[in-house]
Amino acid sequence: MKAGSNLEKVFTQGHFAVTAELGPPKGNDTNVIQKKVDFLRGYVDAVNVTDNQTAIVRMSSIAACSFVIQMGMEPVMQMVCRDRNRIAMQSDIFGASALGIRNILCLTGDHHTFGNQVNAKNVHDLDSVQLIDMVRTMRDNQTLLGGEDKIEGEIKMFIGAAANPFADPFEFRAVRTAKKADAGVDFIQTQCIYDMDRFKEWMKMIRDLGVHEKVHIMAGVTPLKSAGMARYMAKNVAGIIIPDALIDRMAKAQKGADEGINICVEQIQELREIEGVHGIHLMAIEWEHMVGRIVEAAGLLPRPQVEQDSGEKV
Amino acid sequence: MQMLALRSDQMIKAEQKPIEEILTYLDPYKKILLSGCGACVTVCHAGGEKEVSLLASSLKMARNLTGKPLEIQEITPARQCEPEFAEEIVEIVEKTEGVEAVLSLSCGIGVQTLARFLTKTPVIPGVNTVFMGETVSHGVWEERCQACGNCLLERTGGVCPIARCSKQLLNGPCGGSSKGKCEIRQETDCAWQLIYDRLKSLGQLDKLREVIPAKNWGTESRDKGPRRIVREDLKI
Amino acid sequence: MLVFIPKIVAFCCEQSGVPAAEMAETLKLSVPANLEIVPVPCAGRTETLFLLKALERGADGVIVFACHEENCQYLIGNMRAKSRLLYAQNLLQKIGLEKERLEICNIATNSGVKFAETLKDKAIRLKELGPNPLTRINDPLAHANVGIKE
Amino acid sequence: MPDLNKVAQSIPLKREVLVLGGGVSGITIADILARSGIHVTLVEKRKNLGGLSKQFCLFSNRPGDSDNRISGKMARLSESPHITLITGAELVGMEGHFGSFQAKIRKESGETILLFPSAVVVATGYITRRDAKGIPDSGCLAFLSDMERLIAETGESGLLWNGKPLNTVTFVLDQANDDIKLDTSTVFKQSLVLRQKYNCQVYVLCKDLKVSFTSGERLYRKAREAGVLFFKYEETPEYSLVGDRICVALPDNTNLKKEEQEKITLLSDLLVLPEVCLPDPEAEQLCRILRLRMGKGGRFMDDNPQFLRIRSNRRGVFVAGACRFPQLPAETLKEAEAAAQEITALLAPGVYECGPLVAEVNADKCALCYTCPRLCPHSAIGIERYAGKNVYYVLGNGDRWNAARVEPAACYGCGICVAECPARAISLRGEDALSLDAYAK
Repeated sequence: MKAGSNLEKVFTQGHFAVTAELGPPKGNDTNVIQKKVDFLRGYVDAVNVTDNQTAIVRMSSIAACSFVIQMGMEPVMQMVCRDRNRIAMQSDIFGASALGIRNILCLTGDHHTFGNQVNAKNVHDLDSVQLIDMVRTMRDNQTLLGGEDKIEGEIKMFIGAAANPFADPFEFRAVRTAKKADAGVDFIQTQCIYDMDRFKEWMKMIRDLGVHEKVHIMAGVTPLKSAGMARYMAKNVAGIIIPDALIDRMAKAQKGADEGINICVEQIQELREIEGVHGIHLMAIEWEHMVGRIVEAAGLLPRPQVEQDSGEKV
Repeated sequence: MQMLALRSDQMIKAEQKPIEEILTYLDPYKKILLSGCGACVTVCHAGGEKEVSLLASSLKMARNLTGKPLEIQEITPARQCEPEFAEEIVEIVEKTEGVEAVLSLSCGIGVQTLARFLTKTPVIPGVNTVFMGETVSHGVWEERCQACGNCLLERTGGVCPIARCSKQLLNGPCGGSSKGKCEIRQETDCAWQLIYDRLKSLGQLDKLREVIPAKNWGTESRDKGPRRIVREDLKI
Repeated sequence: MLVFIPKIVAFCCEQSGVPAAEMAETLKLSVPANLEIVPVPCAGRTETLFLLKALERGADGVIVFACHEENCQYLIGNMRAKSRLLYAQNLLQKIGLEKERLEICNIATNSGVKFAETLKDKAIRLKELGPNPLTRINDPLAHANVGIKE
Repeated sequence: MPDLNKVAQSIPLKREVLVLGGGVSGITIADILARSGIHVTLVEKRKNLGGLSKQFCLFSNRPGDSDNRISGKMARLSESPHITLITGAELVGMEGHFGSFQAKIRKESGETILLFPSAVVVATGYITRRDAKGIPDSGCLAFLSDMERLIAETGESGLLWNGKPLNTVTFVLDQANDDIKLDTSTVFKQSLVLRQKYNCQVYVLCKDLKVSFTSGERLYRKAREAGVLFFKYEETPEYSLVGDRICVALPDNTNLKKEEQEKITLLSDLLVLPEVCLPDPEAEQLCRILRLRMGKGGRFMDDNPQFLRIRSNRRGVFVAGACRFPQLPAETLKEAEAAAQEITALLAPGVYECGPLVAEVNADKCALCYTCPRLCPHSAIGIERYAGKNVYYVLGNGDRWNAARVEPAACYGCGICVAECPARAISLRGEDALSLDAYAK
């Protein structure tokens, strides 16, 4: 065991993992976290807590993760390179580890101009690959980045990162994931998948590089709420491809939301069959209450109960 | 091959400050010297003789409209950022009666060189020094180098991700690279797409497989104050 | 009665503006009284500075007579003149002068009538706009144009 | 006022001209120039002269028509002492200006030849492509050049296509090209011969027939009188095969009520289409070498026909014939004559007196910003080395430095560079400085 988290155990015991996303409140209202945790409890193996996603200021990921633990679920702490330099990041990882956080997702971070602090200075002292390398060094060598400085205590983190098979240049996408594997990543979650052919092509490249044997790949899915949302995402969100056939299907449906969930369930079933896919990551944006329904319909319940380490509360 | 540019200092790109801002700075003065610069800022049409004359005319009109006329002496030395040129300007300031301030259309470097020699006269910047870059097409300039002090271009096929990637990523494009463009703006090329294409055509794609470790930004940040280059053999 | 007769400086392209002016003269068309015609080999010769200096030196309005678009003898002269004029208009607004004082007019060699009409029209609009504030402020009495009896 | 005579410069002119392209246009120009004693080097990319006239001018309804004259000219070319013919060669570089060009020609063998012409004519023509999209694959399709050859080679006997007698022919206009004057004139010429000499049934399909060319109206009437049938169509006709013949179907447009229109079907032995006319793909490269402005759609100088028929944006470089846009042979001939006359007149005095207005760079002030060479519409400005004192005394670059330089022979004196120079390093020599001084200082 590298970190002993629930998610790591689900993977190592050969189960098909399920995680979902949780956006912290745009303030200090912990009820928001409570509500979302209640929706997700029992349906997922860990909750992915975002770090100021789309550069909108929210409660810090580390604090929100701590509340998630208090509320009885396991968090995956997202950490982006946009807002902190390596000093702040390492110090936050110390704190997170002390608070019992065992999973970290290392991300570059959305560009700050998309958010509500457009005049900020973006940091990007490290990029996501370098962040992975840093966390691995802290965990495996028990030293700080590039230094001999020994860490007091023990950092246990199950390290994740993202991959986007739908961005360009496509030929480089699997290689970039391989670089993350080289840097020491344990699991990868992908951008939401709608273009199944392209995803399968990417997975083939991943297998050719042997990456699927080193890391657990979680396929990202987002249920579509309406044809309008599908069209908007296809047109305006860089790095997301939604085939026209899917948009047509949404447009023709009586109830768009139900059709979106049906599509999502079908996608999960198709993704499970792909060699190397070890789990799914559900990004139900402000639709957390649908996660249970989707997971159930996809036949992913009940979630496996893995053995807990003695003396360690997760 | 003919060597084309013997005058080398032309990479700095600047743009004139809003005239309202310049007027605020000039408010206390009745007579100024307006100094352009014949090098970089001439090339990027921000502070050459043409811009000096245009700004002088505009400033005079603006001040006349407020009933507080401004006298302006115009000058455009070949450069402002070498001590010898600055000394010449100092001489002119001292010889010309009543010059209370110098408005400089040179880059931030020229302003400081002048300020070093003009101990008693304020030097006011008239341009914003924006970046070091190249001409994309006539009238369009784009940043190319951030002077990080630790050039990576050999590994990235001659395209700098520090100057040209919106997130300064060193290990490949983020998820926002789509059809060769950066997600932040449709007209911005994804630097990593450019790097990928170039290394591909050079047959050097294997360079992208290597993880570039965390960069030593010490060459760029103020770890020892302003950066300094010393060539002992050249010192006089 | 004291009447304001605007001073107009017209930069005339020798390929179009100048012949049009000559045509207007041949046809004995009346043009505004206080007009200065400055011939330039091509509208593209008109520097941005010319436009500003004309105003700085007391003109109430400036007009550039250029060839019709896509019809410049020198291919791009009229378009360059146009973009410089737009740039100068922008400058004027920032320093508190009306951008309407600057204008470009595309004209053909034989358009004597259009030449005269455009100038007359410009004079009327300048009258509405009033004298160049620079002359008014500096030395109201020295403004040669105010005080001519009509 | 400065003394205009004093500042004017004379450029000596050699009676040497380089003509690029050995089609109708190039041949005609070379022929006229040579006859007035100007030495011409004619460079043709292909092995043989004649260009597209070998496809489209094979026969004529009128004796002594253009094609005959072309062959006459071609014969004269090889005999003329004033003409050097270089085939299988192309222009790969050109320096210099009007009066003193240095052109580099490369032969297929790799050998390069350096020429020093006073003027250059571009007459590189256009290319054609056979586009049979949407037509069923069979032996029933031909293009205008095929028909031209067939008629020229047949003589008095009956017309045969693929060994079978040709009785019915359908021409379809308006599909291949936007400008159909050339196609229309060829179709008129061919259909008249088909009808009158070989008694074929001829159908011509068109959208809007354009007859605005020399004899266009007359030929149309003649064709109608001879029994050629014209059909107007709007949407692309339907093509199908019926046995070994081709069927073209279109709605009957004579009935104005669309819903009541019946379908007309025309059965014929052969469908004849015009070739698609395209700009030479090498035109762009040639424009770069010659520093000419590229017209829209990849053609030479077709954007300002009022001023620049024959002339280009550069003094001493002329553009003639179909490389500007597809044109009728008659138009090409007229244009070629005009170009030749203009060149003859230009070179006749032996010197070129520069215009009264010439831009001049103060090399001391030039910042090498490249504004003027980029902007000069006449490609009259380049960056060159000056010998003399270096303004940058601290740099110690010896006695040479670079600055922009205006070639007086190429300058038209428009003053665009003067107005744009950010260093105000350029002035117009010969300009009445006094009238502008009030606004320039």
